[in-house]
Amino acid sequence: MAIFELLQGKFGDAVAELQSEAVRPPFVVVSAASLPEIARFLRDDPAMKFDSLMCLSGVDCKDRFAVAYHLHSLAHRHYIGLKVFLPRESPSLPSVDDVWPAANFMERETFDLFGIVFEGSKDLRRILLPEDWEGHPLRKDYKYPESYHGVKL
Amino acid sequence: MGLREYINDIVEAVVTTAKGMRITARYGVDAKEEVTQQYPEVRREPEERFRGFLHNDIARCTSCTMCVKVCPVDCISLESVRGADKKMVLVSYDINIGRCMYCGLCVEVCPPKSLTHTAGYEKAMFERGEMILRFVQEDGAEIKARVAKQVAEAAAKAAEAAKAAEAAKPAEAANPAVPQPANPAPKEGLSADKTAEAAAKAADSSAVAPGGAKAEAAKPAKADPEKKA
Amino acid sequence: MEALALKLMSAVPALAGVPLWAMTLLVMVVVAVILLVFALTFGGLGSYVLRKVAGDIQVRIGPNRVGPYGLLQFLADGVKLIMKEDIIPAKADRFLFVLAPYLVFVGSFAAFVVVPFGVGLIASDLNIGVYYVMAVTSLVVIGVLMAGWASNNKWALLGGMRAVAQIVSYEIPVGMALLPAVLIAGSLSLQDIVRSQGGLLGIFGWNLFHNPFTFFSFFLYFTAAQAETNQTPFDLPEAESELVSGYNVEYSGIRYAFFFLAEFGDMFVVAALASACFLGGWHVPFFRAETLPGVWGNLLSLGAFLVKAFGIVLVMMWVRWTLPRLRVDQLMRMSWKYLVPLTFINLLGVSLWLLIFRGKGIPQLIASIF
Amino acid sequence: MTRPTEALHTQEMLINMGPQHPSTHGVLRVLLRTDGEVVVNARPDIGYLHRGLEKIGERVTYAQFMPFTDRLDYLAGMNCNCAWAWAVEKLAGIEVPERAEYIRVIVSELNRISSHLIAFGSFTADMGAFTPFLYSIREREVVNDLFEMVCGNRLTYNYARVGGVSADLPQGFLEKTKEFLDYFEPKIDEYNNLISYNKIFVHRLANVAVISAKDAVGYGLTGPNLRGSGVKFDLRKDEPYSVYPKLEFDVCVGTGERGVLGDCFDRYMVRINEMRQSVRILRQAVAQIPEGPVIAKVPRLFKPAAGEVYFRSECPRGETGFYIISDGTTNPSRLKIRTGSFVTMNIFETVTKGLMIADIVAVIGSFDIILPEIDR
Repeated sequence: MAIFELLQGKFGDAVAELQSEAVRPPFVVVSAASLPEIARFLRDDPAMKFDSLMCLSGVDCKDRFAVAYHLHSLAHRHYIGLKVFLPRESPSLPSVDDVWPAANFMERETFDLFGIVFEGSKDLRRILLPEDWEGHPLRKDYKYPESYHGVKL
Repeated sequence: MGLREYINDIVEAVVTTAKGMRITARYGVDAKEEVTQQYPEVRREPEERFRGFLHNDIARCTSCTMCVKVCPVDCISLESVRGADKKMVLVSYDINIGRCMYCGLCVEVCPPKSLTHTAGYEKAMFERGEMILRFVQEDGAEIKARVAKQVAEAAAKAAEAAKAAEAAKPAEAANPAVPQPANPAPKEGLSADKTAEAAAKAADSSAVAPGGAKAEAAKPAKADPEKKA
Repeated sequence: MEALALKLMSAVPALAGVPLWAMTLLVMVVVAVILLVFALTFGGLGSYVLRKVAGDIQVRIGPNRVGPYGLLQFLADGVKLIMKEDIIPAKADRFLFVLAPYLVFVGSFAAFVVVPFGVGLIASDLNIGVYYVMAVTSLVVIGVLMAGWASNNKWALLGGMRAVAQIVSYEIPVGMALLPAVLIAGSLSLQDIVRSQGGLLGIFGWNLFHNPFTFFSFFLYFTAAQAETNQTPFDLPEAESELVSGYNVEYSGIRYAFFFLAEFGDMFVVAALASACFLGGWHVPFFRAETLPGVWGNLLSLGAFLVKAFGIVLVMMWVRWTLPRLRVDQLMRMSWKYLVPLTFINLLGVSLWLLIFRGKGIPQLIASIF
Repeated sequence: MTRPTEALHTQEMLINMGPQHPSTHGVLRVLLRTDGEVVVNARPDIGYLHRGLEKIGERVTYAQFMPFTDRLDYLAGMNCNCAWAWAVEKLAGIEVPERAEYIRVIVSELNRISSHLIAFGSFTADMGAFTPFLYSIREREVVNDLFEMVCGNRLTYNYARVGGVSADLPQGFLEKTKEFLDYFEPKIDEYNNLISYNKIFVHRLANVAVISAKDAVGYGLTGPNLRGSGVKFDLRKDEPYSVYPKLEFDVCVGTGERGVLGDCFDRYMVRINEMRQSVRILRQAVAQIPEGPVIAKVPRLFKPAAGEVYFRSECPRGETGFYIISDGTTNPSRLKIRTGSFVTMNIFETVTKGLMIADIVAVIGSFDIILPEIDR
C-alpha cells in the first residue's frame, strides 16, 4: 500500500490503480510506457530494493492482455506485483531484461505463448515452441492446429 | 606453484583415491550388499495401496459417470442405456490403460466403490488395441437390443396394467397412468452387495415392471465368467 | 621361430622333407593363431570380468543370465555384434572408416608378440622388446584418429583428437617409467628383464622392491598406462557423458567389436608389461620354474605370469569403477607437470642407485650382509 | 618470417549437444560453438518436452490438476503436489489439519532427499564416476518404497489434495522412515569419502562456472543454486509456510571451500548438506506429528472465489511458484507455473563462456536441471 502511494506520488498518472482485493500479493497497475522507469526505480531505490523478479506472466483477460510481474526484495523481504494492461491488437511493451536479467527467458516465454512483444529485448525468439509454429497457444482464442509439418496432431 | 604445494597435490590425490577405492573395494568384496532383485523370477509384492491397473466390478457399477468426469486424461469411456427399471445399464466400460496415468482420482470418487486398483503393472503388449481394457464382455449392440426389448416389454406391461386399472376404476381415467412404486420387487432383485445408496436410488425409481428385476438377475450372471477369467 | 621349426623337423621324422621356410611359416601362423585366440578370449572374458567387477562394486549382480554365472555372456554379445547391421554413415570417408578398426586392433594385437608368457613362451624374443611394444601400441593412435576423422561426426572427431593428444603425451611417462627395469636388466628384451628378477629372494627379487625409485616407478607406470589404455580417470577419448562415445560413436557391429577387443588387448599388454618389468614376470616366488622338466616349467611359469597380469587388470578395473574423469587440460597438466618430471626424477634416481650400489637392490644388499 | 599462428587458420566448430545426449538430463539441446575444446558460446534450446501444462491447467479443475504437478518435476513429485495444494489453499483460504501439514512436510523432505540423491548420482555419473550413481539409486529406492506404501505409486504420487492429503499414513510408515534415516545418515559421509573430496572431482568442479551472489539474485536463481552463491535464502525459513516454523534446521550456503564462492563445487556441496538438514527436519517431524484428521472438508464441486494468488515453495530445484487467477469457476482462468530449472537456464549462456566442453556437462549437472520442469 505504502509502495503504491509512493509510486503514485513519484510517477503520477503512470501508476493507475492498486489491485489488492483477493489478490496476493497486491498489484500496482502501471502504464506500459513508464514500466522500465518504474522497474529501475523499484530495483535501485534503497527503500524498495526489489532485486529479484520472481515471476513474469502473461494473462489473457479476454478483452485485453495483461503482463504481471511479481517482485521480491531479498534485502527487505517484501513483495509487490506490477501489472501492465495491453490492448489485444498488437500488444507490446518495453522489455525489462536489462533491469532484471532473469526477465529474458520469461519474456521469451510470454512472447512465445501470448504473442506479446517486448521491445528492446536482448533476444526475443520463440522458446518453447518451434520457430515456425503458428499462433500463440495460451491465448483464449487459440485454435488448435490440425497438423504440423504434415504430422497429424 | 611451490614445491610444497606440488607434493601436497600428489599426496592429496593419492590419499583421496585410496579412500574412495577402499569404499568400492568393501562393496566389491561384500556380496551381501547386492540389492538387485531378479525381476521375472523374484517379484516384489506391491504395497497394499499400490495403484496398478484399474478394475471395474461391473456388477456393482451404477454408471454414475463420476469416474469419467474426474479423469484428467479422459481415459475412461462409458456408455450406458436407461434400463426398464430406470436404472442405467452398462453397455460398455473401457479404460485405455495406455493413456491412464494411474492417478487414482477415479477410484477415490467412485460412489459404489466398484472401481479399484489392482496390483497389475506389466503393460507389455503387442498391439495398441490391447491397451484398452473392456469390462463389459457382451457386445454393446446386443445389450442395447436386450434392454430396449425389456423396456418395451415393461412399457407394454405398464400400459396393460394401466388399462386394467382403467377398466377397474374408470372414474380415475383422467389421472395419468403412473403406477405407485409400492411394489418392493426391485429391491429383492438387487444383489446383496449393493450399497444402500444404490438401493435407495433404485427404490426411488418409479418403474416397477418385473422386467427390471429380470435384468438385474441377468447381469451378475453374465459378469461371473468374466470375473473368473 | 626358425629354431622351433628346426626342432620340430628333427623331432618328427615325417616333417623332415618339408622345406625350412615353409615349416617356419607354418609355426608362425600357428603361434599367431594361438595368440589371436588368446586375445579374443581375453577380450571376451575380460569384458565379462569387467562387468562382474562393476556389478560387485555397484551393489548389483552383473551378467548372470547366459550360462552358469553368466559366463557365456561374452559369446552372446559377440554373436549379437556380428549379427548387427554394419552401418557406415553416408558422408563418412569409407576407406578410412573401414580401415580404422583393423588398424587399431593390429596395433594392440602386435604387441602380444613380445609378451613373455613363460619360460620360453614368447612368440619372438626381440632384443628391442620394450621399444617394440612402445612403437606398435602407438600405432593405435593412428587408427583412433582415423576412426574419429572418417566418421564425419564432430563428437568422433573430438574424441579422436583427444585420443591423439592423450596417447602421445602419455607415451613419454610410460617409456620413462619402464626404463628403470631396462637399466637394471641391461637389456631391452623382455625375457632378459624377467630373468633379471629371478633368484631365490622370492618376491624381493622383483624390480618393484629393487629400490625406492623402482617402487614409485611401478605406480607411475600404472597411472600412465591407465591413460594409455583409456581407462576411466583418463577415458576422455570415449567419455560417454561428454562425447557420447567418442571416436567409435558411429561404429556398429563387428567393427565396433574390433575397437572393443583392441581396448581389452591394450589392457592386457599394459598389465603384462607391468608384471614383466616390475613384478617378476613369470617367476614363481621362491621357486625356479625353469628347472622343472618338460613342459611343466613352461606351464607353471605361464600360470604365474597370467595370475600377475590378471591381478593388475583387476586393479585397473577397480580404479576404473571408482574414479571420476579428468578434464582435458587437467589430463595434459597431469602428464607434463606431474608424471613426466616424476618419471625423469625416478630414472635419475635409479641410475644413480645402480651406479652407487653397483646394480644391487635393497634386498640383495640386505642379503649380502648375512 | 610469419609466425606459425598467423599461418594457421582455425575454424570454430558448431556442435549440437542434445537433444539426445547422455548428460543433458533429458531433452535439452545446447548449441555449442567451440574453438577446439573451448566453448565460445553455448546456447540452450529448450522446449522439446513442452506439454502445455499451463493450458491443461485452464482446462481441468483444481483437483484434477494435481496429477499433472507430478509431471512437473518427476523427481520431486511430492514437493510439487504439496506446492500446488498450498497454492490453491491460499487462494481459497482453506485451513488444513495439522497432521496433514506434518505429513506433507515429511513426504516433501523425503522427496527432497531422493531428488538430491539423483542430483548427486547423475552429477557424479556425468563426471565419469558411475559407481556413486548406483549407490544413490539404492538409497532412493528405499524412499520410493516408502512412497509406494503411503500413496501407492513410486514416481507420480498424486498424494496431496486440496485441503490435506489423500490418505493417512499407513501402519508402520513412521517406523520405517526412522529406520531409513538411521540407515541413510552415515551414507552421506560415505559419499563424501568416495567422491565429494576426491582430488579429481574437486578439480573438475572448483572454480568452474562461478556465479556471483549479485548475478545469482539478478538472474533469479533459486534454491540450492542461489544458496551455492552464498545467498542465505530459503523459503522454508524466510517465508515460512506449513509447519516449517516449528522445525529446526540450518540453511546451507556455499562457502567456497575448494575454490571460489559460487562455483560448481559449492552448488554440489549445498545439495549434499541439504540432505543432512532434511534428515534433521524429518527426525523432528516424525517425533512431533500429531494425531487428527488428514483432510479438511472441501466441497466436491470446488469453486474458489475470484482472485489471484502467487504462491511459491521451496522445491529441490528452486522455488516452484504457482500464479493462479481464479474467476470463480471450477477451473483456473490462468495458471502460470514458475519453476526453478526454467529460470536457471537463463544464466546458462552467460556462465558457460570460455569453459571446456567437459565443463558444460559439469555446469548442467551442478544446476541440477530437469527438463519437464523447464519445458512444462
